[in-house]
Amino acid sequence: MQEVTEKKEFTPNIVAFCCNWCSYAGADLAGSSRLTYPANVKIIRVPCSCRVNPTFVLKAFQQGADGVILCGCHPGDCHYVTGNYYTRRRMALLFSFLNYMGIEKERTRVEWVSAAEGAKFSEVMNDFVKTVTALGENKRLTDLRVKEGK
Amino acid sequence: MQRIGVFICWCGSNIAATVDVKKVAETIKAEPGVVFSDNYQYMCSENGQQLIKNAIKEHNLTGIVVGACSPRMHEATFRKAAEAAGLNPYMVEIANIREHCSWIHKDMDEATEKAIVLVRTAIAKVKLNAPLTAGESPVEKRALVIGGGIAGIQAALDIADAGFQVDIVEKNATIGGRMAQLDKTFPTLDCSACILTPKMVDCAQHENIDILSYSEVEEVKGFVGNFNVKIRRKARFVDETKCTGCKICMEKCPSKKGLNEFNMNLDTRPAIHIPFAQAIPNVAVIDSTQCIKFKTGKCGICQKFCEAGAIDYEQKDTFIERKYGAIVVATGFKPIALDNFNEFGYADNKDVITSLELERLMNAAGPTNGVLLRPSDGEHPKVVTFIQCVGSRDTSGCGKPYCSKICCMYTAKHAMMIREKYPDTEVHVFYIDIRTPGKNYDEFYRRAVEQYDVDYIKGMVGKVYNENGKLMVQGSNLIDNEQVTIASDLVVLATAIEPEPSVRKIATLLTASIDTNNFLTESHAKLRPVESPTAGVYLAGVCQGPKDIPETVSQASACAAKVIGLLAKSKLKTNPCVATPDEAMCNGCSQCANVCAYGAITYVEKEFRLGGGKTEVRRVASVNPAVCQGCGACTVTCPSGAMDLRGFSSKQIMSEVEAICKK
Amino acid sequence: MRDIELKMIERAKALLESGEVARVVGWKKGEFYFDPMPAVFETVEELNDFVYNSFCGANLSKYLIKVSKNPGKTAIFLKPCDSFSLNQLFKEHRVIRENIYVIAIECQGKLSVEKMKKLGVSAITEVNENGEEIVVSSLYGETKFSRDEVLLGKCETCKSKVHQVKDEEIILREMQAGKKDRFEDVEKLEAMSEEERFTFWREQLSKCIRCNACRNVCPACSCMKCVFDNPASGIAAKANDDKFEEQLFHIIRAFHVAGRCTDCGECSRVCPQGIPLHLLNRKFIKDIDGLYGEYQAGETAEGKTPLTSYNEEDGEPSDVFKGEEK
Amino acid sequence: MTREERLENISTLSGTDVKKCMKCGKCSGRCPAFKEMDIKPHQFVSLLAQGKLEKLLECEAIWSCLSCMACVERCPRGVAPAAVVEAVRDTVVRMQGKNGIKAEDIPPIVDELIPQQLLVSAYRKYNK
Amino acid sequence: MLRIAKEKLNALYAKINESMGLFIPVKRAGEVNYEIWKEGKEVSLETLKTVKSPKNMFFPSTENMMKFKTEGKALEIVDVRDEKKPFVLFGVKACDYKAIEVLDKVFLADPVDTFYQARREATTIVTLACSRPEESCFCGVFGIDATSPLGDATSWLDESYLYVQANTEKGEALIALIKEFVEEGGDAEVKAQQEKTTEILKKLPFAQLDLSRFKPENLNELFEAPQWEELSEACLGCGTCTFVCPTCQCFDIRDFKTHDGVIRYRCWDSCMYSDFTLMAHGNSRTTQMQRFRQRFMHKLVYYPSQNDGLYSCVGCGRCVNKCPQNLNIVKVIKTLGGKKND
Repeated sequence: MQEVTEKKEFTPNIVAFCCNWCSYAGADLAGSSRLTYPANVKIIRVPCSCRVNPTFVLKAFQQGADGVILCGCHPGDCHYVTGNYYTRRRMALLFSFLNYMGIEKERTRVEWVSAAEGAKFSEVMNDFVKTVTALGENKRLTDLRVKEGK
Repeated sequence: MQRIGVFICWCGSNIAATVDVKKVAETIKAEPGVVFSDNYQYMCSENGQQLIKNAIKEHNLTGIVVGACSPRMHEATFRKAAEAAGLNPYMVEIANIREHCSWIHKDMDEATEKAIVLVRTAIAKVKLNAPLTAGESPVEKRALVIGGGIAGIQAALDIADAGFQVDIVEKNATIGGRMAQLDKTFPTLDCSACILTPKMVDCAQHENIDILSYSEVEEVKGFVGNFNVKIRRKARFVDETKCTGCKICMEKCPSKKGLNEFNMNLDTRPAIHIPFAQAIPNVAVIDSTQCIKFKTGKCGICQKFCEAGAIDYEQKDTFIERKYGAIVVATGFKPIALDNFNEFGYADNKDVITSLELERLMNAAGPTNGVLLRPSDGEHPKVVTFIQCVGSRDTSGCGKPYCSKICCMYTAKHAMMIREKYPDTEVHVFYIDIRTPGKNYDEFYRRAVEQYDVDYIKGMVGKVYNENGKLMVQGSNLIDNEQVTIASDLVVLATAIEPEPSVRKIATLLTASIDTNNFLTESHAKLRPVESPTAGVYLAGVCQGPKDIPETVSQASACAAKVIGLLAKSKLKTNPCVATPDEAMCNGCSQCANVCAYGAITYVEKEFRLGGGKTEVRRVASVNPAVCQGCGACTVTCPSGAMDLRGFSSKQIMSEVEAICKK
Repeated sequence: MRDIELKMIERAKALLESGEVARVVGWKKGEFYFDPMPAVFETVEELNDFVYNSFCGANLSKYLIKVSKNPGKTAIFLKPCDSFSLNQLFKEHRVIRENIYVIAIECQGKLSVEKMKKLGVSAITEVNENGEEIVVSSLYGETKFSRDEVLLGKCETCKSKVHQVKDEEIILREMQAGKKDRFEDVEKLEAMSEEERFTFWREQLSKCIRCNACRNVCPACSCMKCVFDNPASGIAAKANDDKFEEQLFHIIRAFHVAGRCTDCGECSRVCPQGIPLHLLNRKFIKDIDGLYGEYQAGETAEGKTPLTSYNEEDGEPSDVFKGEEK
Repeated sequence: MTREERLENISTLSGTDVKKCMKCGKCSGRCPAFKEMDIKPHQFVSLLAQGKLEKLLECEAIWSCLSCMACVERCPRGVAPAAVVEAVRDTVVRMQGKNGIKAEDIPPIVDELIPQQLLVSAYRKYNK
Repeated sequence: MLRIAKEKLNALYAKINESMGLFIPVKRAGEVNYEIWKEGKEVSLETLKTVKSPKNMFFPSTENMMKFKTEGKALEIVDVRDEKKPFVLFGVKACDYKAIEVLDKVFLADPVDTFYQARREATTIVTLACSRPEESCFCGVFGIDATSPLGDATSWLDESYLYVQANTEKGEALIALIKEFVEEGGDAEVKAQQEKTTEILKKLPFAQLDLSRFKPENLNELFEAPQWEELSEACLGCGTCTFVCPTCQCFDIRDFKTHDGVIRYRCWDSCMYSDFTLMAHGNSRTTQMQRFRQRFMHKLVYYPSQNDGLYSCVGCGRCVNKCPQNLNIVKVIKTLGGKKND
């Protein structure tokens, strides 16, 4: 019984990498349209989704993030012409690999959100938070030392 | 030791209503490295900026964090303020506590807590910022206008008048665009050609304008101030420099059954033709898919009769490459295809026509010489029914979700013109809503109702069917809660408009973003409505969103002003946030160059000291900072991490990650 | 095998004597029959210690990065699998083709002493090869193995017996590729649940002592300075006792070589703890093949790798999980 | 079931979002049974949107709607007026208790000339 | 001599585990290493060589030393030591036991490494005699008798029994703890095993290695020996030899950033690594040859010259087995050691 209530209280820590031109602007639009999503989503601005190194994703998990989401321009609309095409390959392979290592596939996600898709941004974040919340705390890919409170 | 200053903005109540700004500023004071933290109602205001400037000077700040609106709004503002106070502008970071926090969260505690984390994250980043200096790049004093419609013409004329060279690239054989096809223009009912053609002539005669008709943009390289554009000049099989526009070839051409695109295919034209009387350039073009010479190898009549000797069947597409400092996109629109709307019987009934077809039927230079005759039998229609919103405001997937904006006005115009010219004609208009914002617009529409007795029916048409040669238009009259069926002779569909499809390719070439409806995205919906997010690319006309002629012309002139402002500069500051390799760690493996979309990375052989007096020559990457756009694709490809991105270094991003994850 | 060895020595001699090459990279005798070491031979005399037998499993191509910087041409003996690695090094400009003379050599699959020991043999004093039969003498008696029983793991799934680059060849007998499907083990893991996979890798990686043998032997890991040794990278680490460090190291390493790994299998061969590291790299290879079309790193010395190219029609990252809903 | 629940139920049964309606009337413009209906297709949508349950339940039009789905097909906003009609019909039928026709009752009364579609729609209508 | 029936061993481990920790060879995913015993783990005393040596017990591959806790701008140092728990280290082979002596001379010499010391004092060592040495073993060269190691207690293993004998008070105490499992007997069996093993040890291929030239007075000559270049040619610079070695004792001290401060920890380091003892000016040893030479010179010359001739190699042969490219100390000894090797 107690476990159930504990699970309910769990709020995941979500790191969202957003490209400056589309998704960050999409997040801005979600803001100016007052489309809410949970406060535990925190955005890091990168020039392009292709700037996101797998190391950053792992770093986030190491530091105790429960979910990592990458948002970029829709394929074909990359401000830097081809950046997100590389992102698409890199992250497809990385996420498949993480899952192969036993990391829950729902913890990682890539979404294409244009500057005009504030509503989509908010929907995506709400859905991702919901998914990760259902999954519970990230235990398989975290460095326990970071949380050491001794 | 870092000395960080933190400035929390209230943005009036925009932030302060959901984020306890004072608490944020107070809590942040305890952060290592923070020596100053304050809050203010409007940081972006004169006083707010002064507060920042004073704090930088008084506290010898080495970096500042502004907790405010999106960096897309005011990053530049605060960088300027920092610079004015003697701090490198790149030692500024913005924590977006408005769009990403106060505006989306309702709970004060939650939002405040998040704001603190966002500010901490910005502090973590700014601590690793390095002062950066923008480089400079020259500006090519020439502009490219893509599209020769009224938007392109206006932009080109304005830029050219300011003394800069402009090239207009038009894919059709003449400039003029959609406006050239229109009969009258609302709300003044001026003759469209009468006001457009003089501008076309101005273009042709302007010493600073070069019209590249029948041409398309093939490739765009470079960046603001330094675009390198490859243009395909399609073979028109007529030497543009020789053709005098005498039209003898058109008379003599034996193949006269080509559909006349200019008249919306309502009549025919010869294989060799000049699109319309006032075409600019007034030069013929051969439709090689229709021409007998091209199909059978025999004929050659036009060549025989051309006194100027302008006909050249051997002509091939040629390419020219030119450098431009700025690009204006004005690719315009087309009416949507009506394949999804068989309820209106467009495909089955010749007398169901689109509004643009009606423009040609009403136009003195059109297929009927301006006499309104129905296409099926050439009879004068006695009952004309207009249907509005055909394909507009349609979220079912058949049409377009947006309002096409111009249909209410032109339908009123059409209705009025028919009633004016043929008072014996009965005119009905089915409408959902009438949208007439604009100077003298509603008055115009009311004239149709009040003065010209046009029958406006609120309701939509459910189907149009042919019964004994009559077009039965069945729709609802919502005011009377009736279903009505109007036996009509001509049905005019106010068809939705969409961006000219070629805009997709152009958007890709220019790396300009495009929305789900293929409209080009402007940099900011309100404050930068004519700029594309790609620096140096500007948007005019319907390619950016539905609009009428006055709006298009205003936007085109606004583009011109932006372009002139850009070209007037002798140098541009380049983005200092570019990739830089650490040569000592570079393997020279070429992976980074493989992913660079701009060709900014080359390799050089360099000598390195190994210690003990030994040296080694190694192949290492070298980045051209003027060409690099700072996307960072190369940084991830580099396994040794030798390639990093200034302003968004791996360490900076990782420190942001750490700060966010800290619980 | 001996006949090939003699031919190799003969060619090495000729090349050194004629001055055509300044050095030859091959193997030299160890303390036993089964412990030859990679070696660089610069004189004819040194060739007295030259050896080539079924225990020459080491991939020599990576040595060329360093060795070929010396003046003169370097000759190297390459097994088919090693030739993929060298091609990849050519592609990445780590070795210059003109400086190398490649002698393609026969390989009938290499053997593993570890495997023999795991099968119960210890105190080995001698190994005799009789074609398919391997006779092992030890202080505790004699044991016979079939070649397949004691084949190195990487040779069981040998992907090709075709040399990808060569200037000449010493091949006397027909060679056969591996009998086991390369992706069989990857597929087995894929068929497991997330939980099972996690447990599998946890068990395996918890053995890791972070000796870096896998990295240092890997021809694709040829960075001037590895991110894990570079304090500026933000992920430098030496310790391996925390589970995350092991994961991080192996994930990043696998990602860095993704699309470049030729699947030479050296990582697993050298791991002192017997971790099947090749299954990490092979997952990337399998995914790349499946998502972006068959690709074999090292097949060519030019062109882009799957991660430095793209196709507009590529699938979405979420697509990789489609069709495996459990 | 309370009034609100009933309205909610109709909305759920219809599976359509009446708020999407832009009041163009195309549904009624296309409706072949328009004249037979005391409440027109667009009014079904409008009444449901306004929560006028009684008007919906009292109407006769639910029996004259042909369930031809022309209104659904033509709606530019993806609203399905016929589905609302059907939902109201279901509600009415259910409130009456089970009194619909059974499949086996049909053959004796079937006229060969009755179009198949009518049979199907009749069956939909009367067998809830 | 006491003996314990093999089938009782699991119960015995459980008994020990009630009052102290037990560090013992355990098979995990196909390899045997020392681990903390837990019910259900697969103990493998039969394995001749664990991959890692038992030095982990006293000198763990990673060990937290202290923690800096930050709150805002305040800093606090937190003690995180936890190395005083009593442990039994079970199944240590003669070579590995000798290696502990080598480590003691480093960690227990002034200044004493109190982490090491505390663990060392809290641990009871039970050694296990070898009965099936292999070709890479050469402990005899360093005067070690693999058939009768010391420690707090010594044990022998055959098909049916584990034989035990206490050597110290700690050993006695341990036997008292497990008295319910032991019975008298086994002298003859142990003796027979020892004799048999001794015969095999004599026949081992490396039994006769000559170390005679590895003397402090030959330091310069050995250092300058031209053969190092060839010996190290194939070295990958990995740390396998170091990390499987029972006597290697180098470590690095690093900081790890946590959510509320920094953990300062030490972890094994290897002189084979290019960033070993990295200093502001760079590395003291810039080539792999220098690093390779350092390791073997340390084992065979530097260490003995400071420790009364005690070599810091114990002939366990792990590096012989595990070097990816088959380089090893035996090849060094044979090349540079002395006349007998020629």
